[in-house]
Formats: sequence, structure tokens, C-alpha cells
Amino acid sequence: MTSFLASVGYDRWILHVLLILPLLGMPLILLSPVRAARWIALVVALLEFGLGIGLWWAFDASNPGLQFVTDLPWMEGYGVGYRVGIDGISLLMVLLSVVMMPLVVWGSWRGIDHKQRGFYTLLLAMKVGMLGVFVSMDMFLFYVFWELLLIPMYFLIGIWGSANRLYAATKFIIYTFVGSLLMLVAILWMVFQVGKATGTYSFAYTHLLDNAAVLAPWGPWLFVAFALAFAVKVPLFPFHTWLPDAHTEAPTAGSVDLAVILLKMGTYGFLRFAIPFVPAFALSKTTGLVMSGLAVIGIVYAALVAMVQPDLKRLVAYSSVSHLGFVMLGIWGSTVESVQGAILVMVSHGLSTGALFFMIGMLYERRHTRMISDFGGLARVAPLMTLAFVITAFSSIGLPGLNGFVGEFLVLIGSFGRYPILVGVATTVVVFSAAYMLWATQRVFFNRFTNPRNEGIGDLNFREIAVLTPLIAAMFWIGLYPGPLLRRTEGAAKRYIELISPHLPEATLPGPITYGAPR
Amino acid sequence: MLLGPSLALSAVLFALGVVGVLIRRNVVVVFMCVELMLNAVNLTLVALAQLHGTSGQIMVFFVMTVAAAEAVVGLAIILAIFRHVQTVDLKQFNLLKG
Amino acid sequence: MRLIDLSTPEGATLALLPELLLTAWALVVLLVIGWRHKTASDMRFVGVLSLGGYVLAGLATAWLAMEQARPDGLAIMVALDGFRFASNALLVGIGAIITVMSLRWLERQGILAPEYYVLLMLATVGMMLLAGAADMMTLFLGLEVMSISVYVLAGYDRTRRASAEAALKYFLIGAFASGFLLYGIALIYGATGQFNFTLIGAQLASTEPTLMAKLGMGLLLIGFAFKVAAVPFHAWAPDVYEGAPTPITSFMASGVKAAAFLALVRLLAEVFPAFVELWRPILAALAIATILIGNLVALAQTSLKRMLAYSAIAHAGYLLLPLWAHSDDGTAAVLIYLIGYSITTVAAFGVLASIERAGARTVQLTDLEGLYAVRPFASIALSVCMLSLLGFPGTFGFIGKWFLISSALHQGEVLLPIVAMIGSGISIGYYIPVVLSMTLKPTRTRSAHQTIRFPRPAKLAVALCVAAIIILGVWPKPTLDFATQEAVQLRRGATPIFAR
Amino acid sequence: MTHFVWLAILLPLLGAVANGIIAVRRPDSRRLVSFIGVGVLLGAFAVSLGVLREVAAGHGEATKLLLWQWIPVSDRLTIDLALQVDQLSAVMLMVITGVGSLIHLFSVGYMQEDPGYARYFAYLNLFVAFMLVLVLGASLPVSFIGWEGVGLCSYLLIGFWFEVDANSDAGKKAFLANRIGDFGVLIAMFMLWWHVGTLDYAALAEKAPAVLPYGGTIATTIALFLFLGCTGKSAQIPLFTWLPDAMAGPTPVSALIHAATMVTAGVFLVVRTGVIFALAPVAMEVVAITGALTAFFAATIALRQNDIKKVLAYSTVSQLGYMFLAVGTGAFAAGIFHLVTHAFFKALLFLGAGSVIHSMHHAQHHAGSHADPQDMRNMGGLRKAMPWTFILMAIATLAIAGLPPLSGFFSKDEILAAAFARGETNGLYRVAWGLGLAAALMTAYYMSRLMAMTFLGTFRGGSDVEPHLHEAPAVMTAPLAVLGILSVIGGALNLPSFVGGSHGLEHWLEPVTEPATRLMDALVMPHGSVEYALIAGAIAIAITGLVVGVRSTLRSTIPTPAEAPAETGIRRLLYGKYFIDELYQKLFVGPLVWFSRRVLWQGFDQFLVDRMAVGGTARVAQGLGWLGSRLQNGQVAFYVTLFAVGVVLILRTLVG
Amino acid sequence: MTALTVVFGIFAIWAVVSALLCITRTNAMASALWLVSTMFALAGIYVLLQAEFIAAIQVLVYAGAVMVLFLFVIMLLNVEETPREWKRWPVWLLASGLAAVLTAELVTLRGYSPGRLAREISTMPDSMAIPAYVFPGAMGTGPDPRGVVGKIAEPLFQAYLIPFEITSVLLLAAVIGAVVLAKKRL
Repeated sequence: MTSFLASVGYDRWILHVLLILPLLGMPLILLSPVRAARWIALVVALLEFGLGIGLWWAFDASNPGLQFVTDLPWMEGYGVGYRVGIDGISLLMVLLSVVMMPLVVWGSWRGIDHKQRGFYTLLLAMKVGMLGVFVSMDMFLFYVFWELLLIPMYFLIGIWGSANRLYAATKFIIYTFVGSLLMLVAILWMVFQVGKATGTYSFAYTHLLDNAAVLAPWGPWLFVAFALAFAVKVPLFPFHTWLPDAHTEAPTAGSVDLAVILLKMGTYGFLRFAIPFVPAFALSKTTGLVMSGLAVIGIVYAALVAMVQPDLKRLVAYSSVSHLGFVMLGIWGSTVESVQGAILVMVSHGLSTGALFFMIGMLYERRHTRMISDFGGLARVAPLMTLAFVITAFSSIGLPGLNGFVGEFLVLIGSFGRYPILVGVATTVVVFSAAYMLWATQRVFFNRFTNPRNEGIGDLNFREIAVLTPLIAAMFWIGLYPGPLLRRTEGAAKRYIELISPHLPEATLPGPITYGAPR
Repeated sequence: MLLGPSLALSAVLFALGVVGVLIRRNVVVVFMCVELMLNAVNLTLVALAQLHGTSGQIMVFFVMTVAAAEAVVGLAIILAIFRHVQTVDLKQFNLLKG
Repeated sequence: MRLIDLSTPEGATLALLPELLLTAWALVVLLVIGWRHKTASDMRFVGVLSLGGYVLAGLATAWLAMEQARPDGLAIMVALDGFRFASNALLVGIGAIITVMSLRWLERQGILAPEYYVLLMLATVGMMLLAGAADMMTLFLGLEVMSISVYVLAGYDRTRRASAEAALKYFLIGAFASGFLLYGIALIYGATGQFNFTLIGAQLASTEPTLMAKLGMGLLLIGFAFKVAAVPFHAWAPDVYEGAPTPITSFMASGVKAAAFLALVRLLAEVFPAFVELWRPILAALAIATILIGNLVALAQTSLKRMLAYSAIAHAGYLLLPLWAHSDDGTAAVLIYLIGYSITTVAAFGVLASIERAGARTVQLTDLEGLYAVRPFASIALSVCMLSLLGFPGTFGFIGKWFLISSALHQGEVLLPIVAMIGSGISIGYYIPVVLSMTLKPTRTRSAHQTIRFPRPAKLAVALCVAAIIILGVWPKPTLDFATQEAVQLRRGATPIFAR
Repeated sequence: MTHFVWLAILLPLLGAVANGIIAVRRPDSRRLVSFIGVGVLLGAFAVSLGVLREVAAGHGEATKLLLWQWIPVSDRLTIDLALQVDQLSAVMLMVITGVGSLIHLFSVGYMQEDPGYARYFAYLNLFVAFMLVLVLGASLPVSFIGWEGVGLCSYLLIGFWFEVDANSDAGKKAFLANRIGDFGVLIAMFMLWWHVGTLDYAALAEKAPAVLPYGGTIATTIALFLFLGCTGKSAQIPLFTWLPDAMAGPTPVSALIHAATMVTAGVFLVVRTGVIFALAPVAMEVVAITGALTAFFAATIALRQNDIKKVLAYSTVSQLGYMFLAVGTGAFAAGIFHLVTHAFFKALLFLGAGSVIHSMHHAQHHAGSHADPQDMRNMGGLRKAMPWTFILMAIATLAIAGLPPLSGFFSKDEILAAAFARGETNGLYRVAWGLGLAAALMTAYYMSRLMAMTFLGTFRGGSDVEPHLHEAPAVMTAPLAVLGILSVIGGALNLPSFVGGSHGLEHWLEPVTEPATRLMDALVMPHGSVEYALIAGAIAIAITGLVVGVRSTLRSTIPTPAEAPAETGIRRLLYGKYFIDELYQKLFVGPLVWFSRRVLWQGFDQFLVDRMAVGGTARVAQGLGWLGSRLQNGQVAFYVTLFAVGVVLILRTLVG
Repeated sequence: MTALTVVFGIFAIWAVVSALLCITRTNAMASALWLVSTMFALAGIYVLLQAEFIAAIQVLVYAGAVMVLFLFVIMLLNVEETPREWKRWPVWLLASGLAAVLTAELVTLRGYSPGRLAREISTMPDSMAIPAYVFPGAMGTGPDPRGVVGKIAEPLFQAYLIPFEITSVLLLAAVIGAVVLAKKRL
């Protein structure tokens, strides 16, 4: 596979093709008849998937640096270029995006019955933004994609959302836009300072990173500016209140994309930008304590709040906050294990929460309600969906053998040395997550069949099975054999740790005693 | 040389013009106060032209032209609005606000 | 490179060719008006005819730019550098677009006086003189030509009391402000004995700041602060913007503001570079007050036009940042931002003008609800404009924002950019509701929407503007190169002759 | 065969998948389901036998079997999906697949008419697979897969009849209680990795003594966290409340999961990580005393229960307490010994109870009665209808009461002797021993009460029901018989020396327990007269309990549930299970839900962040904007004044 | 105190008093006339400042033509006296306060003498920076050989030709504007 890909010059064109294909699809959808819209979107998505999946093999796991790098002129003389590339971290995010693409399109097949052209156009637009964020190796390009993404999401929520969609859309865009305002200032300031020190004014990520030392005096400010943008996106407690509304009101595709990709942009941002640029401040004892403290508060807090949600989607939204807290904790755990765990949580949260949203969407399509109290005993009429939901729920609460566990375990064990108490507190969430997930599962799928209107709900149909199967398969795969994934991120994680290790304060625990583990 | 006193007189007249604009309600009078301000500036220019040469006086000449043009247009505008509200009371011109 | 001796009549004629051509064309048009001024088609004919003037002026400007006309010696009365040509191009372009936007609008509003186009041309001449002035006299007279024309244009819709009131307010406060400006000119003259920018700059650079010079500079700044509607000299703007005929509001918000800013850039670069420490705090204070107040009060508006007026005020605040920066990239930023801002404003008001109906009250935010379903073009265009004004990536507004924030940051200033971003954050609170109202809210007044007729020329112009916003937002390099290149020329010409 | 031990896991797993598919596609193919469900278990049992033989033939060395690298995250943390076959896992393998096969077989009869037949077998097979992973895992994380997996299956099986809300509740409760324990296991794993650097059992046994100081805080903390996990899984104080509720599941499930296998996983874990416990004497004390207390308290509750399965459930909790008492004294082998015998007789008891319930249910169904088929107050005199069941259950009762020479006698005696012996040096163990003894008395009492209420006397369930009572089919009684035999002879596994035995199981397990026991003070078992005195006492207690139980039950008139008066005083306390559930509900669950809803969600999220912080900012901005627009009053004079103020201020900065 | 100063003083007082009356008379007509009076006083001062031509136009154009236009409009509008021509006293007080501060700021200019200005402008050492050197041709010379008008006219039509031409555009705009606005019917 690898040699075949090399022979077609895969590494030279793949990232561009991934970015351009949806762009080509957009006008095509707008110009063709309504009925063709979803087909075109599906074809584009499948093409993206088919082409993008090759990255898995083409990616060189032994190379910890950036791969598939391209640097084309865009605004020469102003330091801005079309610079793209991926490393292990972005690889997984890109793959997650392309894998979810056909599923999202297919998952919306029936749910979207009006303004289809607009819907699928925006869906593709969002894909461009998502992929763009993860492949940008130019701060300007990154910022453009980062912000650009808000627009399609805004309309997806605002037009195809449910009852309270306007409020949610407005809240979403205001939160995220305001959050990232200062990031622009920080980026420009960084470019300026690095430019002053080196004589090269460039937005290139590598250039800025290589000279990040000169940024140290402004560490606090730069970090705060970046952190605000990313923390809102993550969302880190207490910046999370937009998420339940956005998740809840968005159409299924929006919720899925939001959960699977958008939220990851925040944690990705921390890992890629906020910390590496100003590691000394970002990883200082106080900052570390604040950030990981907020992460842990978010983990437990969101789990508790999820427990009492009457609305299924809102519950899952809060569970997202909780899961993303793990990612944050892992990032600040600052060990190879915790960082790898964080990346894995990013992936597995995408899979399980994505699947949950799909299923809630399927329920919603059938019953036009998301209220837990409207259901009950569905296992009798929809055993397959129950099976899928239970598997996903357990994946979400971290049952070993399924995907959720591996990441969370790595995050916790990796961060334990630095924050034993916080990790201890975070670990309590194994109880709370089970509490909210099982309680919800029980009230929806088990218990007495009370509501006769659920009688005709019907089980999963072929399309729905086809959407869920890959996700569930991936859950098992990552849960049981995450090795190939971890090997691809190991290089990047190690490099990241090497990069920041000079700035790490001493850990609370001296570190695991290395023993020659037979491999 | 009357430079200092002229500048001071000019300042006083200018300030008086400003006061007039601030406190009067009759549009025409307010406009006249603006003219007073222009006159005060002219005095400054003339006083300075005594030292710097005639360019200052030429400026005064232009200012007078501008004042005349402004007067024409201004008074036409006052006439135009008078047709709507039948008053010259500035306080009544508050359709646009907020 | 063509060296032009500005002290000779021939040289002056060459140097002022764009302005002269436009004026001459205005006279031609005036003659035509004497012959045809009765019907709507006369009106349209005159409008189309007047476009010729802008074309001529634009060609002349292009010729001068291509010839790389430079003053042989001192720039007397009028500047002769890339920055002026760039300014001219921008201002002529604005004038032409406003003409196109007005073409059918005037008839629809029942304003059948073709002198409108002549005044528009004369105002453009004034703006060009103001922006291209190299002498206090030209500056003052250019300003007055522009102002007087715009006073009249603001009150052009005489049948509406609001229009007359707008004209009166603009006129009164404008005349008041020009008193201050003039006082400033007088004191600068007193402190240096000169009217010429270069000579004043050299003189001011050679001595310590004197009382008279400082006062003069302060009063001059006040005069300009009024023109650009900086807080606290802004109070006229919302009322006037609301009352004036919409194309003229558009003209004021784009052209007049642009001309004032371009002149101010030149003034600060050529006349007061030595006083940078004195005027920077003033500009900073003005910028902060303008950004915050402009954005905050815009939040409270329900009328679209008035909201755009406050937004225009806020944008003046942003534009003060690159002025504050006082650098090459600052100057470039002013140009870039003005280009983006002008295009956007013109397009936004163009859409607004098409939505208005004759004699109706101003367009309220609620009037837009569900517009997308009925008039998708108008609502998409307006949405793009809103996003560009918001500074959203992918639009030219973002490129402008990037440049102006960079320019301040490059001077080591962080507070102003942060204030600008805070303002930007507030502004989402009133830009997004427009988009929301048009695209997401259900239609309540479908029939009202259906009566909206987008005049074809205006539609074309808006479409061009919107395309420009997006294309320049994605591929801004040529514009950036152009602006940077011209901006550098301004600074080079402004280098003081005598070092202190 | 050792190298194919994974087959033992794979077979049930495949069975689960196959049955799962059948459950979805063709839920009525009962024959196929039975064939697969029982077949895979028998297959696994066969594999287990092979493994046992090989281990027996081996030299005490553990065999580690690497299946694949599970989590190869870095140089210092690579978790292999590896299995470890040694004496301990071989024993567990036998118990699980052996007892498991019998219970599967029993289920064929018991669940025959249930519409969820295939689903049931899928779950049950899955459970066996996970249980085997638990005991075969070579490292804590791998065991943890099984550890949580069995929790999952327990959850699914307790809530098997999900349409009754209480069943679903019970399943959830079981999983949550287990999860509280899992929290402990996780923390213990984190600490082990950071302090010892490995999570492999073998490496732990080797390195921990070298790294962790004996009796140090770290070892104690780790051990206590591990034990927290055990209390969750094995239903010890304070997390025992879920097990009685877990009886909501089908009775074979109670037998397999909540008596024989899963709940004993805690004991298994303590033995597996015995080194850590051995390094933490304080933790050992905690384990022992918790076990003893649990044994005692659960027994007291069992005294007054009327639900046949509830009695057995509390009995299980109590017996698990014994096991923990054993491992807490360092008598690991005794703990495992009791685990095995308990698996036999408790499975037998449950299955017996199952056939009783089965019979009751059918009879009531025929008679159209809606009485509770599990309430012993509705039974009585079943001996006549169900002789085989009666005999087999009586054997089990005697075994659990500790009557020689039945299996329970030996295993329980071993534990009490060990506790007594530890008591020589540590008074705490003497207390534990005392509690154990008291529990033994109560065990005999409540078991005989159960037997008397169920099988003796006259039938109280109504004359219309009685004729329909019948003995269970052979597919159900056959497993009972096998278990009955095992309950009788189970003691032979570890016959003590005073009956000429050689402590076979103890020696068998020595390679596993040795690293731990080496670290502790040697356990000097009582000898000679003391030993005989203890044995005599134990027998006396058992007989007393049995006799009192039967006689007092037969003498008193037992009211039917409907006409039963409300219990008062201490009886009420016992009947109400000390109201621990209510206490937990009031103390933890209720406040937590209230806190989450009112304070966190509505208070913080909705009010503080959304309304006050975000909305407040927006309102302040709006308000400022409104104020600004009020100032824009349309008056030129005001505008000019504003202008003048600006002028004055600017000139001030220049002149000043 | 020279005679020049005395005469200047008289004109100055005249101008200030007239200006004060101009802004305080409730009758618009009176205000206008007092403004004319101020302009005359200023014309007098212009003469003292050797700007005879300006003084002449001041009287002819400003006081004569422009102010007549004002009077004309005042009479044309012929409005009733507004009941309260002045704004309420707080406004008045605020305005006066502002004006006082403004005056204080601007009147600092009174300290300027030719000598001071010369020192400030010149780059030469203070002792050498005397007005006679710094402002050649401005100090103590006789009447201009070109005459009062020629002194202005020559630069106006040569050096300042461009601004002069701009004024024509200005006036054109004003005329068109006035016509458009004042026409009875469009």
C-alpha cells in the first residue's frame, strides 16, 4: 500500500485534494437539482474518505516531524503562505474528519427535508474548515480556517436546528468569535516579535516554533490570548455553557461534526500552539494547576450536570465537556503517556459521541422529541438500536475493551505523577459517567414501555446500521488494538514532550521506574 | 507690533463665537456666531501675516470666499428646513436622534 | 519617472489633470442639464453621462501613476506621489459606484434634479483635492468644496424633513468644525510662516515644539476628528447618516471619511512627524473612545441605517490605529482598510437603498426578517458585507483588520489592538443579528419583501463589490502590494529636509 | 493446552456473538442457542481441564501468554494483552467453567420459556468470557477488562427483564457500586505504575518488595485502593447493598455471577496482588476486619429476610466476608478454598432456589395467582413436590452451616483457625474471629430457617397452587446433583492434617502465594488441643444454629405476606437491612442529584454563567449602548457642547 | 503705550463688546447688526495690522454682502421671537465654563511677540534670532511698491493660482447647491 501510494505521488497532492474537493463540490451542489444534492455530497464525502484514508499508510510513523509538507506562496512579502502539513496528531484528526464525512452525509439522509442544497453545501464548507484547521502550518491560514468554520456551523444550527435554534446559533457564534478575538492579536504579536528577533516576518508555524524562545517575556499574555480561544472551543469549564445549547439545537450532522471535530480543534490548539509557543508559562506550576484544575472540575462537574439533564442531547453534550476535560488533563499531564492518551481520547470521544448523536438523531427523526421522559422500554421495539446504544454508552463511559477506556486510562495514569490528587478526583468520574449514561439508557431503552406513541418507532434500518457499524467497529478496534494508532502518534507525542520538557516543573512524583519491558 | 494683543483678541472673539453657538437657539444666529469664529481666525491670520508676509492675507481672502459660499449654502439649507417646520428654533430640529 | 515643475501653470495643469477633467466634465454635465432636466430618463441620462467624468479622472490618475509623475523640487499646493494616485483612484471609484447606486434610486424616491450628479462630481473633486493636498490652502479649500457639496447632497431629498434636518445639522456643526480647523491652520502658519506641508514639516522638525505649533496641531486634529466622526466629535454622524438620502449616506461613510483619513495620514506623515509623541496620546484616546462608544451604541439601534452609522463611527476608531502607528505599514493599512471598508460600506448601503421604499420610515432590523427566502441575492450580499465589517476571515475586511492591528503591534502597542478586538467582539452583537434576521428568521412580511426591486445597475455594483470583498479576502496580494508600495512613497516624500 | 488457553476465552466469546446474532435475527431458535450456549462452555471446560493437567504436570512456573500488544504507548508503558496461567488461574478456570457449565445447563431448563432466551445465553456466555479474562489476565489492566466486563454482564443480566423498572434499577445500582470499586482499582494501578513501574502481576510480585517499604504509606494506600475495588465487586461493607438487589436477575445468573464467580473476583484480586497486601499490614487488618464485619452484619440481615433469594444473597455477602477474613489474615489459600467450596454449595443453593421459584412460578401461573413466587412465606412443605431439590439443598445447607465432613466445614474452619492464630499476636484478629464465629452460628440458623420455611411444614401458598407444584426437569436437577456431590466432597481439595489430609490446595497454590506469605509473619496454625477445641466449637455452633433454626421456624406460625404485621424494633431493623439503602439514598444519592441539578446546573451554569456572566455582560453592553443612544438626543446644542468638551480636553493635553 | 496700541485697544474693546452683544441680543436682527459692528471693528484692526486690502474686503464683502444676505434671510423668515431665545441657565453656565477654559487655553497665545516668534522659529542661537533677520521684509518697511492691491494680487494669481482656481469650483458648488435647495419646486 505504502509503495503504491508513493508511486502515485500521494504525499504531494493528498492534502490539497482533500481541501479542494469539497470546495469543488459546493458549487456543484448549488447548481444541480435539489434531489441530487445529497448524492453529490455523498460522492464527495466518499471520495474524500477513499483518498484520505490512504494517509494511514502513507504516513511515516517513524518520522516524528511534519509530513506531507507544502509551502506555496499566498501573500509573499507578508509572511503568509499556504503552508500545510501533518504530524501524528493532526493525522488522526484528519482521518477522523474524512471518516466521519460520509457518515455525516448519510446520517442526514432523511433528517434533512428542506433546503437540502444549502445544507449539504454548508456541510462541505465545514469540512474544508475542519481539515484546514488541522493541516494548516501557517498561523494566518490556521486563523482563517478557524474562524471560517463558524459560519457554516452557525447556519447549520440556525436553519436546520430545532426549536430554540436561533438562541443556540447566536450563542455559539458569539462565544466562539469573542473567544478567538485575542488570538489574532497574539498571533500578530508573535509574528512581530519573532520577526524582530530573526529578521523574518513569517506566519510559518515552524519558523515561529523554532524561535519561540523570544516570546518568553510575553508568555502570560500570549498564553491567555490563545487559551481563551481554545478554552472556549474545547470547551473548558467554565467556558462551556454554549456547548449544551449548540449541541442540543443543532441538526444531527451539526451535532456530530461539532462533537467529533470542532471540539477537538480547541485541544488541538493547546497541543499545537498555545503550549509549544510559550511552554515556560503554559507549563509553569501555577498555570498547570489552574488549567488541569479547570479540566478536572469540568470532568466531574459536567458529569454531575449531565446526570440531571432531561434532554438526551444535552446530556451527551455535557458528557462531551467531561470527556474533553480528560484531554485537557492529559495535555497538562505532560508525559508521553498522558499526551498520547489525550490524543486517543480525542479520537474515541469523536467515535462514541458521534455515534450517540447519530442515534439520538435517529430517535428524533422518529419521534420528534429528545426528552428522556418521552421514551422508555424501547429495547422491546428497537433491540438493535438498544444494542448499539448500550455499546456506545459503555464506550463513552470507558469500559475497558472499548475505545473510551484506553485514552482515559492513559491520560489518568500519565498525569498521575504530576497531579496525583487531581487525577484522583478526575477518576471519580468513572462512577458519575456510569451514573448518567446508564440512568439515561435505562430511562430510554429499558424500564416499562409507558408511552404508546413509541410503539411504531421501529428498529434501525439498513442505512442507519451502515452509519453506525463503522463507528462501533472502530470502538472495538481502538479498544482492543490501539497499537497502530498509538504508534502513529507516538512520534509526535515524544517530540512534543522533548520540546516542552526543559520547561516542565518538577513533578510531584519522581516518575515511573523504567523497567525493561519485553516488547 | 500688535502680535500678542491681536492673537489674544482673536482668541477671545473665537471663544465668544463658540459660546454663541452653544447657547443660542436661533439657527441664523448660531450660524452668525460661526461667522464670528471665522472672523476671529482671520484676525489671527492677518496678525501673523504682518510677520510672515502676504500669504496669510491671501489665506484670509480664501477664507472670506469660503465664508461667503458657506453662507449661501447654509442660508439655503435654513430656508429648506424652514419650509418643513416653520421655525428657526434649533431645539425643534430633533427628528433625528437616538 | 516624469518630473513635473509644479510652479508653472503647465505643470500644475498636468498635476491636477484628474481633478481638472472631472471639474470640466461636471461643467459639461451642467450644460447638458440646462438642456435636459425634466424627466426621469433625463435624470438617468445625466447620471450615466457623469460616469464619463469619473472614467476620465480615473484614466488621468492612471496615466499620472504610470508616468510616475513626481514633483520637480517641492510639491507645491498638490502632492504628486503614489499615495495621491492611490487616494484618487479610491475616491474616484467611490464616486463612480455611488453614481451607479443612485441611478434609479433617485427616480424611485421622486428626486428629479440631475444637479445631484454634478454635486457628486464636485464633491469628488473636493475629496481628491483634500486627500492630495500638499498645502494648507488646498487642503482647506478642498475640504470646503467637498463639504459644501455634501451639505447640499445631504439635504437633497428636500421633501423629507429628515433630509433637511440632516443637512442643517451637518452644515452647522461642519461650519463650526471648520472654524477650528482654520484656526489650526492659522496657528501652524504662525508657528512656521508656511502653508506648504513639506516646508512646515521641515520647520517643525527643526525646532522644539512651540506653544503655537502645538495648539495649531491640536485644532487641526479636532477639525479632522470631526470629519472622520471620532468620539466626541461624532455626535452629528448618526443623525446625518440617518437623515441623508441613502446613497449620500453611503458616500459620506465611505468617500468623505476616506478622504479625511487620507488627508490626515498625509498631514501626520508630512507635517507633524516631529510631533509624534504629542499627537499619539490624543489619537489613542480618540481611538479608544470611538471604538467603544461606536460599537456600544450601535448595539442599541433598531434602524439598520443608524446602526450602520454607528458602525461607521466604530470603524473610524479602528482606522485611527494605523494612524497612531505612524509607519509605512500603518499607511498601507489605512489604504487597505479604507479600500475594504469603502467597498463594503458602499455595498451594504446599496442593498439598504434597494430595500427602502419611497417615503417610508427607515428600514428596521425587523423589516429584514426572512428576507433570504424572498430576495436571496440582497440578503447574501448584505450578509457578506456584515461579515466583512465584522472582520471575518475570507473577507477583505479581515485583511484590513489584520493590517491595522499589525501596524499598531509593530510599534509595540498592545492596548489599542486589544481595544479594537474588544470592539470587534461587541460588534458581533449587532452585525450577526442582521444576518440572523435575514436568513434564519421566518418571513413575516412576505408581500413587503416581494415589492423590493433591486435596480439593475445597483445590483451589478453590489455584486461587483461583494465579489471584490470575497476575492480580495482570499487573494489580497496584489492589493496589498499596491498599497504597501504607494504607502512607502508617502513616507519617502515626507522625510524632513532638515534634521533637527 | 496451556498455549491454547485463549480458546477458553474465545469459545464463550464466540458463543456470545453467535447467540447475540441469533437473538437479533431469529430469537426463537432455542435449540441452536442451547447447543451453542452450553457447548462453548463445555468446550471451555475441556480446555480448562487440559490446562489444569498441564499446570499440575509443570514445575510451578507460571506461563505467560502474549496475545498481542494492547496499549504500546511508550518505552516505559506497554500493556500487553497477555494471559497468565498458573495454579491460581487454573483453579479459577475450573470453578468458572465447571460451575459455569452446570449453570448453563440448568438455564436451558430454567429459561426455556423466556422470550429473551437467546439474549440470555449471549449475556451468559459473554460473562464467562470476561470472567476468564479476569482470572487469566497477566497484568492488572488486562484483568481490569474482565473486571469491568463482568460488571457489564452483571448489569445486563440483572436488568435482563428490563421492563420492570426495579430490575433496571438494580442493574444500574450494581454497576455503579462496582464502579466505585473500579475507581479504587484504577487509582491503585496509577500508583503502582508510578511507584513500582509495572502493572504485570509477575513483575509486581518481584519488584514491589524491593521498591515499596514494608508497612509504608504507599503500599498501604495502594492496597487499600485495591481493596476498595474488591469491596465493590465482592459486595463488602460499605458497598454491599447492590448484591441483594442483584437478585432481580434470573436465578441462574444469581448462582453464577452473584454467588459463584464474579463476586469472588475481589478475593481473587487480593490473592493475585497478595504481595502488595503483604507489604501493608494495616491494609491486611482492614481487609480482615471488613470481611469479618461483613460476614457478621450480612448474616444478621439474612436472619429476617423472607425472600428466598434475598436470604441467599445476604448469605453470599456473609460468606464473601469470610473469604476476605481469610485473605486478610494472610491465609490466601484458605480464602481460595472457601471460594471454591462456596461456589459449589452456594451455586447449588441458588439453583435449588431457582427450581423452587421455577416450580412456584409455574404453579402460580397455572392457578392464576399473582403472589410473589420468591417469598418463603408463600411456600412450605415443598419437600413433597420437589424431593430431589429438597435433598440437594439440604446438603448444601449443611455444607454452608459447616457440618463435617461437608466441604463448607473444612473451608470455614480453616479460615476461623487462621483468624484465631493471627489473634495470638494481634487482638484485632481475635475480634474478627469472634465475629466470624457469631456469623457461623447465624448462618446455620438462617439457612435452616430457609429450609424449614420452604420445604417443611405445610404449603401456605394457597390450595389452588399446590397441585401444580412439581419437580424440575432433569436438565435442571442434573446440574444440581453434580453440585451436590461437589458440595459434599469439595473439602477433599484441601483436607487438613487432622483428618489425614495434606492441605492439597494450599500446597498447590504455594507458587502463587509464596511471594506474599514470605513477606508476612508466618501463620502458626493452632495445633493439638486448641485445634480440636476449635473444631468442636465450630461443629457445636453449626448444630445449635441448625436445630434452633428448624425448630423455631416450625413452631411459629408464619403469616402470609399479605397479612404479615409490620415488624418492630430490632426485627424491623434487620428486616429493613439496617436501612443502609435508604441511608445511602438520603446521604449521597439524593443530595448529589439535588446539588447537581439545583446548584451546578441551574445555579452555576444557567444562572451564574449564562444569565449573570454572559447575559450580564451582554446586558451591560446593551445598557451602555442604550445610554449612549439616549445621549444622542438630536439637539445640535448638545452635540456642539460635546464637541467643545473634546476641544477643551485635547487642547488641555497640548497646553498643559 | 503708543498711539497704535491705544487705537488698537479701542477697536478691540469695540469688537469684543459688539461680539458680546451679538451673541446675547434676543433679536436676531440686532445680533446681525452687532456682528456687522464687530466686523467693522475688525476691519479697523486690519488697517492697523497693515492689511488694508483685507480691511477693504472685510467691509465690502463680509459686512456688506454676506451680512446683508443674513439680514435678508432673517427678514425673509420673519419668525416670531422665540419665547426663550436663550437656553436654560445650566446650559448657559456649562457653555460659559467651556468657553472660559477654551479662552484660557487659547489666550496663552497673547504672550507672543515678534521676538518670541522669531526665537521659536529660527534655528539660530537665541541672541541672533531677532525678528529683523527671521522675518525679512516684514519689519518696518514702507508701503509696498506694488500698492495695497498688488501686494495681494500678484501672489494670488501666480503662486496661489491653484487655490484660487479651487475657489471657483467652490463657488460653483455653492451656487448649484443654493439653487437646488432654494428652488421652490424641484
